[in-house]
Amino acid sequence: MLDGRGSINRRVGARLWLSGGWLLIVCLASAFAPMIAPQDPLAQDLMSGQLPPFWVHGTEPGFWLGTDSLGRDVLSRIIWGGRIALQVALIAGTLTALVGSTLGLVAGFYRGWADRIISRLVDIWMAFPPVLFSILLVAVLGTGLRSIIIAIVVIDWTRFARVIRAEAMNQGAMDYVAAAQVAGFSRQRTMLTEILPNVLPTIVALLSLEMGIAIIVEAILSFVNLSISTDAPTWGGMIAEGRTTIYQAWWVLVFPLIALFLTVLSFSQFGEGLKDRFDPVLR
Amino acid sequence: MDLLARFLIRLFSTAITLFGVAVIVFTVVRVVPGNPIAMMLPPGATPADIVRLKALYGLDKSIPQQFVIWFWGVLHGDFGTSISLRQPVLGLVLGRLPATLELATMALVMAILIGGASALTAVRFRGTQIETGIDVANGAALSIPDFLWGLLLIIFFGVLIPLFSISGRISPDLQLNFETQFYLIESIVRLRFDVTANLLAHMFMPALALALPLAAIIGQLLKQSLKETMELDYVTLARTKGYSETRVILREALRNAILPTLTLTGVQFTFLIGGTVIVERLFSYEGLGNMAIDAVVNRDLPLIQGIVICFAVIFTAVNLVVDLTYAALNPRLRHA
Amino acid sequence: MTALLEIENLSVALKNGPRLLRSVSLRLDRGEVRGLVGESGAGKSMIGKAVLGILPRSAEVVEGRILLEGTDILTLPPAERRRRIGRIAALIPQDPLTALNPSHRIGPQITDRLVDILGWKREKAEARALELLAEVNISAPARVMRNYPHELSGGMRQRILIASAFAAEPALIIADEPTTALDVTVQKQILKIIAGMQARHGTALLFVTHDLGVVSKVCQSLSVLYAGKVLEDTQVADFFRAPGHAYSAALLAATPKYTDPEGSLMPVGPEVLAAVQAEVDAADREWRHV
Amino acid sequence: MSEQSLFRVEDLRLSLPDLVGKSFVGLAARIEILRGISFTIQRGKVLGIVGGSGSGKSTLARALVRLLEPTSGRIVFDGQDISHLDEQALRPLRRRFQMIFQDPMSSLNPRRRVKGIIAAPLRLHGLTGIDRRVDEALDHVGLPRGFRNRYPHELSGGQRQRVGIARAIALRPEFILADEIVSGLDVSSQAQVLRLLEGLVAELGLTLAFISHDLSVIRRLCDDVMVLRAGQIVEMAPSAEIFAAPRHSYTRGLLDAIPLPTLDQPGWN
Repeated sequence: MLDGRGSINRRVGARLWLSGGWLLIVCLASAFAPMIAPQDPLAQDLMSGQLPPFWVHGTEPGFWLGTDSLGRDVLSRIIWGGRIALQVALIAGTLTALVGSTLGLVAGFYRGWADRIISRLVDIWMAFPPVLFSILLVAVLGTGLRSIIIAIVVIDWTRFARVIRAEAMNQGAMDYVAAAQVAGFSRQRTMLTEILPNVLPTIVALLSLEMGIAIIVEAILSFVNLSISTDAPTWGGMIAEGRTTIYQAWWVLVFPLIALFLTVLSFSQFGEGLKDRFDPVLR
Repeated sequence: MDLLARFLIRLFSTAITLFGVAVIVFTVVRVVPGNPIAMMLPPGATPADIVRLKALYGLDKSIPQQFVIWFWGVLHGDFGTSISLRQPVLGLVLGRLPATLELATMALVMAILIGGASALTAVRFRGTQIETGIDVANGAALSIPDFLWGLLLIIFFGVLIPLFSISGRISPDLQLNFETQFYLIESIVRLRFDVTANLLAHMFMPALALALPLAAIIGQLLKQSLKETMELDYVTLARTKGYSETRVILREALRNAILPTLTLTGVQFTFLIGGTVIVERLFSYEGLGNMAIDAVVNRDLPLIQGIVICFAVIFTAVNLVVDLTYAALNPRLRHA
Repeated sequence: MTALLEIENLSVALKNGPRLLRSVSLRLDRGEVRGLVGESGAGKSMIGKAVLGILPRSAEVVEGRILLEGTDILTLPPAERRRRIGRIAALIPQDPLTALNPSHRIGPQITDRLVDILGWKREKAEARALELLAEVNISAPARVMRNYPHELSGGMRQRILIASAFAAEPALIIADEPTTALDVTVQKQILKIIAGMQARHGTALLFVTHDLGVVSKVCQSLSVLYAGKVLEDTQVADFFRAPGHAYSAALLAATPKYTDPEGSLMPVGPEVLAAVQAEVDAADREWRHV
Repeated sequence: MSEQSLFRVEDLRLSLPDLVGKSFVGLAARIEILRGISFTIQRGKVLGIVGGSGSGKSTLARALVRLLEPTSGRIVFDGQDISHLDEQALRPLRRRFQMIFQDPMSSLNPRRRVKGIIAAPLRLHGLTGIDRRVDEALDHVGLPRGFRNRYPHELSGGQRQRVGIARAIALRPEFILADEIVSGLDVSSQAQVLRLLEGLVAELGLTLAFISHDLSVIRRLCDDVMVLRAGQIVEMAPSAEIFAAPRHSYTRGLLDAIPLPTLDQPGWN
């Protein structure tokens, strides 16, 4: 453990800065989408369909990353699609973390019947294929941002509940919890002021991971045509379209895929990086 | 005795879980706003036709009543009739299941091979650049889900270097009248290795997409667990006896390090099977998952229920097997 | 006559870090029992690890020689070094609960070195193992050979580890705090068994411990360590009459002794610690200079 | 009478679920850890509780400060039966009996600074002048006041154990239970912590129960010694008496097995 400490820190640093940098770019681009996007993401022009990106022969100025079959600007659609992706990531991720962590904390710390009920629910949830479950839920709830968010929270709370329950159980067995009891703290207070700070780094890392997952779920739902609405620019929708024209216009698939790839990777690496960087116990 | 007791208790618990799944899926699909009957009606159908069809599919009764009728049927092996395909659900599910099982098993094998090899290599060369490299690769593989891997593979091996087919389970021009739905196994048994190769070429990318995240998890867990085991006194003791490092890893550490990895691999394998739903869609692979999405799109309630229950049975069976394997491999439990 | 083990000027350091062993020299003759004493961080276990070639990966030998039966093992190629150490030396580890592989039966864990490294026939090795188990007072050794570690008590397991260490008739055994994890009554039995085996087999013993009480019972000579530096190298009989270093004396006075409640459990004075630390710093300056 | 004895324990029994045998059968078998223990602790005295592994000494410790609830029998603290009080009812009493734990790494919350660890119980019990009390506690255990802002992982083992002691004495309790508090320490820190505790008992007029697996460390500190085996009291007597002439053969065996740092100990050749 003692050797290579410096190189690990350097690696953690690079990871944190690179992923954080990309996420910042995505955030800014989404926030200022109306100003940045060179074209109207919904404007169709069948005359300039499947234009290649700027460095390929046969392109038209203003369409940096080319156009799709309907002549819509790929770059503009990626920028606007980022807005939806980020909304889903932030709202769904946070809600999932809140619901799942609370249940996990209660189950792991209080044990007893609360644990039995929550664990049984987790068991049942784990027996559902998550992707199918989310598709089913959105089909039931109807398409739209709200449905997607609800579907993600309903499906993914178990990720937090399982991990946080185990963590809370580990922490609950530590003597500092007994020390709090000897001092006279109530169970609830002990959970909030002693256990919670110790599981918080895990929650933060999971939250960041969950944001990436939420974006993927949204993309999957768009891919099977169940996301927001058919013409709204979403990365998943673009990918679904690009998949069908992959041999004629690869850029329709590749560019949104790169955006999705980098964002998902960044979210997961950012969370791990944060945890390694700001956990006083690990440092 | 202990193993048997353990098995029975787990079986009971599994039954409760499956019942819970049945209740939830039944309730959720009943709330589907789209009217499945409307889709089936020919133009100009009368209200009487609607009533007749509703009665045929039992949709005129209350939800609890419907549940009892359906559940009673399920207990007798009758999962109802698909609304969109007009065939018994059980037959449809069993017809598609082998394709998904072959895919998932192939993916599991790939994941174990890749993950196991990377863990052993990383531990053998721990503290060197090789370990760092494997860590970085695992970290990346882990944070990219199967859906994205599928797309990346399509671009690399389907378009840039077109080595493999990007859609379907088998080339349509290959004529072979299969007796079973287990094409891969059957082609091997019948010594039609050209067919086997064709099947594998179709399976390679979806299986790899599913395998990579699991491989990364196995790689990381096994490495961690091996490294911890390698610090234990019995491993140190074996070193002082004169065994080589590789021998110490394989003989002393591996078996004990596998146990903690095994449990988590079981859970992760169920995630992998869940991932077949979208990966099959991506590669137009004719398995259960692909059919499931069609069923949702068509609001085919009996079929959705049947498929979800089928997945749930597979998941709980996987967990049960893992649990029993763990008990069987753990000397503490075996000889308690 | 050449010593069985001769360590000359051995320094072990963390990679790019401070030294853990500071130019340690010590000598062990055949049949001698030497205690290595010090508090945590004194480097007493590190010496044994260096001899057995099991230093942690974060540490490396930066200077010195380890002569085992006259050969510097540090200059041997790895495979040959492993075999040589495996033939001449053995380890009795600290924690009997983690020192036996939970997924192997006891029998193979005693005979493996004999069969795999020394090339004995399996039957001969098993007969030898049975003999040794009887020698460490295990009744029904044949049954114990078929047991898994978790089926046995801590004291039992430690006796098995002792038997296993003596199996190949090594010339040198390194006992790394072999009784620290045990209850005091079990400790006494184990110490007596180790002492008895040592006497009968004529094995040299390097006994690593933090407990001067234990040293007084099993060792003939001892080295006192502080921060990886040997402060004193003496005979047990002389040491307990009059320790030769202020720090050793303070350590002895801090050791509990219920027969002398007023004169034992004396905290080590800050001036003693400052003096010994100054000694270590001076050695470091000199070492860097060279 | 109740003036004199701070703790009175009568036929204390306690069983816990058997975690080893359990694991998958829903109803766990219970094993009786404490099997009928009766004793009193006099105000201002130091009682040593000694036993090997599995003797139940730690369970007894946790029952005394009501981290565990007795299965039967009574624990009377200063005339009040606390055997089955709930947390609410115990809270005002908690301030009066405190505990120091064996493993300071586990008993100090890794994410709190030293001052937070010591101050939290003070705030809970509504004490004023928290800062001053924290400093005083640090002074008492011989830690520099500058340590207030450190995290536990920035301290050495001996220093961590002092923080544990500071936390316990800051509340100015009447009774402190020390559970194996020197067993993880080096000989020199062990001697220091024991001397420190000895001084605190005298200075603050504490009543102390000192749990240890090692008879040799408690000779100086304790007025009385209780020897436990398998959840029962083997022998309880004044310290000097038990070390000079143990009545029970088990105690005798324990004493004889301690390797003294001398050359001429009988029974060791």
